Amino acid sequence: MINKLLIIIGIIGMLLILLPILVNFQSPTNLSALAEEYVRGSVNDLKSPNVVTSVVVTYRGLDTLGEVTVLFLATLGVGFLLENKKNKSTQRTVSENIRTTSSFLVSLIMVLGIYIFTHGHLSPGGGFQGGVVIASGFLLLILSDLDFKISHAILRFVESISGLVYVLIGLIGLVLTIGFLNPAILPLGKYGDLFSAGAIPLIYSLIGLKVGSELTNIIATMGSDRSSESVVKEER
Amino acid sequence: MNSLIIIGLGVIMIAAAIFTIYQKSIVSAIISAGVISLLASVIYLILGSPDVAMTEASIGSALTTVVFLYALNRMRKEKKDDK
Amino acid sequence: MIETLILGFILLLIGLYAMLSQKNIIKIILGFSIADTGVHIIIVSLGYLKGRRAPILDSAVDIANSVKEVVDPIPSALVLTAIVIGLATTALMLVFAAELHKRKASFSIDDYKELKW
Amino acid sequence: MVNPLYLIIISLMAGFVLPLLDRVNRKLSLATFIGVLLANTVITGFWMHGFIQADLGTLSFSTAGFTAPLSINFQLGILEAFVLLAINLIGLLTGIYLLKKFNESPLAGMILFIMVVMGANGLILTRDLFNAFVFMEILSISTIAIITLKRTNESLSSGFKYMLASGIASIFFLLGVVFIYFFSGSLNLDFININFTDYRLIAVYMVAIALLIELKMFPVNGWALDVYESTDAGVATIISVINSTAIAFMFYKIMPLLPSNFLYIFGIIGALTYLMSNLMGLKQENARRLLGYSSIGQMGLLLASIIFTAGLEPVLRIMIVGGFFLNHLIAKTGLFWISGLIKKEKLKDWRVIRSNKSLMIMFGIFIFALSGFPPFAGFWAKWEFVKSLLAGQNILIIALILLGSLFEVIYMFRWFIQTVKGEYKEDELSIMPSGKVILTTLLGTLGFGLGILIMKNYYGFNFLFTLPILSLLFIYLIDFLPAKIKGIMSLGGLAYYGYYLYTLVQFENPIQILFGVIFLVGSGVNLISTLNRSEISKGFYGLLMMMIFSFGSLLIARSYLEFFLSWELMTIASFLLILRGKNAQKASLMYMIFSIAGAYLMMVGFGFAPELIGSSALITGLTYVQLPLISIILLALGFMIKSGVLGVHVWLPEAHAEAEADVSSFISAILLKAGIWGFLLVAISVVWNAPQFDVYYWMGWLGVFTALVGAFLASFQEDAKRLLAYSSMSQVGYIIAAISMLSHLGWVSAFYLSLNHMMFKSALFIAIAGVYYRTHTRNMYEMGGLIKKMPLSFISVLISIIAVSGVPPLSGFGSKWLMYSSFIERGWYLQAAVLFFASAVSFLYLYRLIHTIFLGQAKYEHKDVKEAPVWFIIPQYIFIGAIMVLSTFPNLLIKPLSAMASQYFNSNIVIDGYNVYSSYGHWNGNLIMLVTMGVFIVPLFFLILFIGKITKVKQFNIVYAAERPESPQTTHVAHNMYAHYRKALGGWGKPRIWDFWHGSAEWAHTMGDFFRRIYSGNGQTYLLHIILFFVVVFFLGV
Repeated sequence: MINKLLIIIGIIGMLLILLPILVNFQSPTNLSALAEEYVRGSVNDLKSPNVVTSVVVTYRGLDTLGEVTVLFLATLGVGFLLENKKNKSTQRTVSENIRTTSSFLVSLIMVLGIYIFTHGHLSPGGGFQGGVVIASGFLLLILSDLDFKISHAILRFVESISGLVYVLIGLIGLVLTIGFLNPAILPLGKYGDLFSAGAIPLIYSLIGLKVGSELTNIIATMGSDRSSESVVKEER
Repeated sequence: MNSLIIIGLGVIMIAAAIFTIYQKSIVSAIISAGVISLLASVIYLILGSPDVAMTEASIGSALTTVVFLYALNRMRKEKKDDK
Repeated sequence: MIETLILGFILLLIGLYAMLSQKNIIKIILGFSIADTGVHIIIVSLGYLKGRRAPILDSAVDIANSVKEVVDPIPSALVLTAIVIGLATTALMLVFAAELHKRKASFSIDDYKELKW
Repeated sequence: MVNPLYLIIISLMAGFVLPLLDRVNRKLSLATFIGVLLANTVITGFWMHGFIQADLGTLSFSTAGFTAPLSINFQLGILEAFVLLAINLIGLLTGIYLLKKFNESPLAGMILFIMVVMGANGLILTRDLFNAFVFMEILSISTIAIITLKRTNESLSSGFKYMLASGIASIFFLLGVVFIYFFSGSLNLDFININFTDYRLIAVYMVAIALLIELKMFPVNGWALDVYESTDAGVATIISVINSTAIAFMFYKIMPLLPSNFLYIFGIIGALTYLMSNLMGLKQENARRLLGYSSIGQMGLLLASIIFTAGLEPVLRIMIVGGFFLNHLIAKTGLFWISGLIKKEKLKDWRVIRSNKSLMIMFGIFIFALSGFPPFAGFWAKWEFVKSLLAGQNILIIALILLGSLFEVIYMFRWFIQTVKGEYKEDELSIMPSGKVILTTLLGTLGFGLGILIMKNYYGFNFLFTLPILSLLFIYLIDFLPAKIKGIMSLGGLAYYGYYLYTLVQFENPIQILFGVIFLVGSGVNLISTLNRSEISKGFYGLLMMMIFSFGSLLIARSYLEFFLSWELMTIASFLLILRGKNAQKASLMYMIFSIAGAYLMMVGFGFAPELIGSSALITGLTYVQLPLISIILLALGFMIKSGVLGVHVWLPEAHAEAEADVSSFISAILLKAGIWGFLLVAISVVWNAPQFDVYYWMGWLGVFTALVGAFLASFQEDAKRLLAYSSMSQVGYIIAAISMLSHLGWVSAFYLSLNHMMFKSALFIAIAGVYYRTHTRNMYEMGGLIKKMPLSFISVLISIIAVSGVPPLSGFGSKWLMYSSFIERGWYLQAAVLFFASAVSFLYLYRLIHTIFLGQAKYEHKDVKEAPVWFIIPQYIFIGAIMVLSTFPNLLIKPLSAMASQYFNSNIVIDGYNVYSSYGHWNGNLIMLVTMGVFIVPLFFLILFIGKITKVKQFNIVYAAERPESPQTTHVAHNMYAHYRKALGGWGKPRIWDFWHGSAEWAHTMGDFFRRIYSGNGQTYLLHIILFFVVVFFLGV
């Protein structure tokens, strides 16, 4: 009872603390100086129409690298905690129709995913969204095709290599002394083209691959069954 | 117009959030939490952030829900194994 | 936009309330997820400027005058990162929950207090 | 300068490539793992080197080819380099420590470890707030995941709790950061230039609270304790050291954004965390959890020091914060490592550590370091911190911190004593992996070396002040030699040291020479008794010489810090010496607690005192300094604790009784005088500048009652050493009272008694040591009739007790006579009367001492007892000889003493022998002496006349009536000898003071137990704590 009361007090207190922000909130009429620079710079310096992409991949590229790392860590953590020993098949069956349809769908989904992350600098979306789309394609495969086994080795390979190349691209910038993760290591190209904005599409593609493989890894790890024997063994 | 849409969406989202808390069935709760994310992505679109909208729709609503369901599935299965 | 800001705060508080009051560990994690969504909505609302459009400078935008036409790209960029991190956190929480459940077969957080004082 | 981005790049590349390498070969990935950590350390080491070589200011490194506000930038200054080097080094060492574990675990462990270090590095380097958020997430996610390296129910549930707490913290942090951007238009710390007032406050508040949660502040830290308790030792190390440090550094970075009233509150929270976690630690029995409490406490201290040193000059600030940081870093890493080696949960099971000598020494080093003893970094930091807090009038913070520190000392030393003295069974012995032991030893040595480095380089201490430590180390090296050789070497060293000190101080102040005689000559003679040790006596001489050299340093200390340093070194040495006693666990713990409490009082007292100018010894320097009243009271109290004044004397009988026989005489005769020396120093400042007679009037009374109560208590003891201990307390009471008179004659008598007491109490303790050596008992009723067996000891005891009691013609008469004269001259008649009564009481115990031990019926079991060994006899007779000489030629001593006192008092009193001439008339001591002697001589003649008529009975010729009682000795008159007096005292005979301290200890433990109940173990409760903390602190601040 006291507990409930304290919870209510806590939440109301939070509300009281946050309220002044709402009361004093004024929707800004102008961009902040920093945002203006980003908007201008995205066009002039990076030749990337999608300002958000410019910010994510270039200006705040270190954040994005960190973000990829967080996801990587989560993948590791999930794998570390679950430590799958072997997969046990379940008694579910899937009709042949679904299997065929889904394999057709999967190829479409994959193409979509790749499209999203290669066009990250031109249109909404990018590596993360594309990566998720690819992961969802694999998810569909896992759900529909029981015999489908994702090779963790391949996933890990893709994950590692894309991550490594991502860091290496950054490193090239550092070695060329133009800055870590500077996309200008590749020609900036013509504004609005697919192959423009320097290394942004490349980086976003790598992010897409990495995120896709990481998420697939998470799903595959969590979805796979644990053999009940191992549970019994550990409890002893 | 936008305000009206947002208020409408907001009411649904808050209702879904409350539903998530008080729903006995965990699966329904997970789904309704996914709905919140999905509606949030609509809001992002209205707020001029299509990138965020895409991300929220794919990660926040779809993937998170899948992960939740998988985790739940794992737990349920173990319960069965125990019995 | 103030409406979405309010919505974000409400979701945040509902999420926190769920984390504090629900005994089921899955629901606690759901609470976190809702609170996280609330935070994301708050961030995006802060970057919104009335009547402006997405910061994608394609042919529909007057590039020379772009700073007067688009919303703030920074909060969007931050939220992108935050969403992915949120997913990572949620996934890890769920795995912990699953592993805990494996050992005690209980969903209640009250059953996991071996260590105290 | 290497771009700091490489720290991140190397770690990330390794993280990404390790899964591939591991498929090839595990060895390869282990090598990569260590390689990365090594590279980090080397890079940061180069930075540190570079910054020390040249003043490079702070360097900024931006990314993506754009400058700071546009892109994320890293900042590298000497501070960053220092912290990074420290944590990367610990990362490397802990990586090596965990290598075996990682080899057996899945690869993820290694990658997660690298990522923890990388997250910490990034968090320290980045100047961008959102980037800090990302690194914080990297840090916490990798930390949480690596907690499960040890897979138990406990570690999983604690990891989950951590996850929930850090989830909420990251929500706060993220929201705060975004609001900061919204209000200020920037995310970069260098470009945020608005004040976060009124409704904007919430932005920075959220960020700060998130950091406080991650820093595990009280009360939002329940989850952290669970984590420390349940996870692997190596992982606990990195959480306690690397993770926490990075977050604390982040807090330091956002400090400029916080309004001052909130900073103050956060500082109090830090200090409160230190206090509370140490208080709660009192009740802890699980070693790992205890370390957790201590870790959290140290983080609180670190936070408080970061906040409250904000206004200081950078070097001093680094001294304080860096000192606490390094101290925590090394001590806690070491203790966690040892906990991983011991593999025992319960504190008392740690005694198996005794099977590994070097590990045990390291354990001691870490405990002493953590408790803030010199020469470790924490000592200097605490000293400077208290000083700077006093300058800022932050009394509350000092109280919180010192109280917390006292609690920490209590549980740490209780643990240490339990461990070092606890009996262990052979089958409990465990073989420790030698690699890890070497690693731990390396770390301990590093901590020790760092402390010495600060001592030599920052403070530039004279060689003499490092001598105590050096002598300990040196004698430890030659410890394999037989005790006699070491003893003679010590004696030789001491003789030279004494001579050297004499040449140093001979023209400064004669009082120094007097106390030099007490401290050094007294020690030298006492040292002879230790030559009786036939075994190797490992460690004994090192500690003894450390103590003696610290006495010497006390004499010549020129600044408060030199004095305090020597004082603490003396405390360490004497504590360890007492601990050597067979059953000295309780005694040594009490000694330590009281010493520390006294030391803290002194520390604050010194902090209030005005700085000294000049380079002369304190005794001269203090003459020109006017101590404020608060300083006088605190310092006097601190010194009185060491002298065992009534109220704080409870440690004294225990320590005297339980110390080894030849150590007790050092403690009583010399160590107590160190307290007197300090007390005198304070009085000197008072006399010259502004007589605070009011305070000293009451201190005089305190001394008087100490003398009285000590005498009574001594009379009721069965244990000879305890009797002598209380007798010492009583005598110290006289000295304190005499000094408190602040008069010429009073001081002369105080000096006289100090020297006298040193001699006769040494002789008595050594005599009793000889008796104990032969009879193996300290209970006096178990002895008797030893006069025939040990005549030499008897004579020395006889002469000593005559000297104590003040019966003419021996020197004791002089001291008593001068004492009463001074009291009367000063007008303290009532005090004189009470003291006179105390003297009468002292006859009771002195009679008991000589009667029950040497006279009367000999015990059958002592029929083969021989005279005490010659090594005990020699020093006794040196002292007796000295007493005799001084008794015969009183002017030899009294003249110089009078000269010493007249430096401070314009007195028209002239002393000649025992005659005191003043303007009021004169006291004729010689006459009184003759009369008193007559009183004694008449019965003596009477005895001699009738002695022939006494029937001689053989000592063992006794016929027991009826049956032999169960415990025959207790029926003897010597047992409970003065029971009737005790009865007469009624309620006053109860050990009230003892009960008081006991009750206080009990109360503290109960409070600790009460407060720790908030850590219910439920993760959700911890979340509630966080939310309420967030709300309450906010409203407190607004």
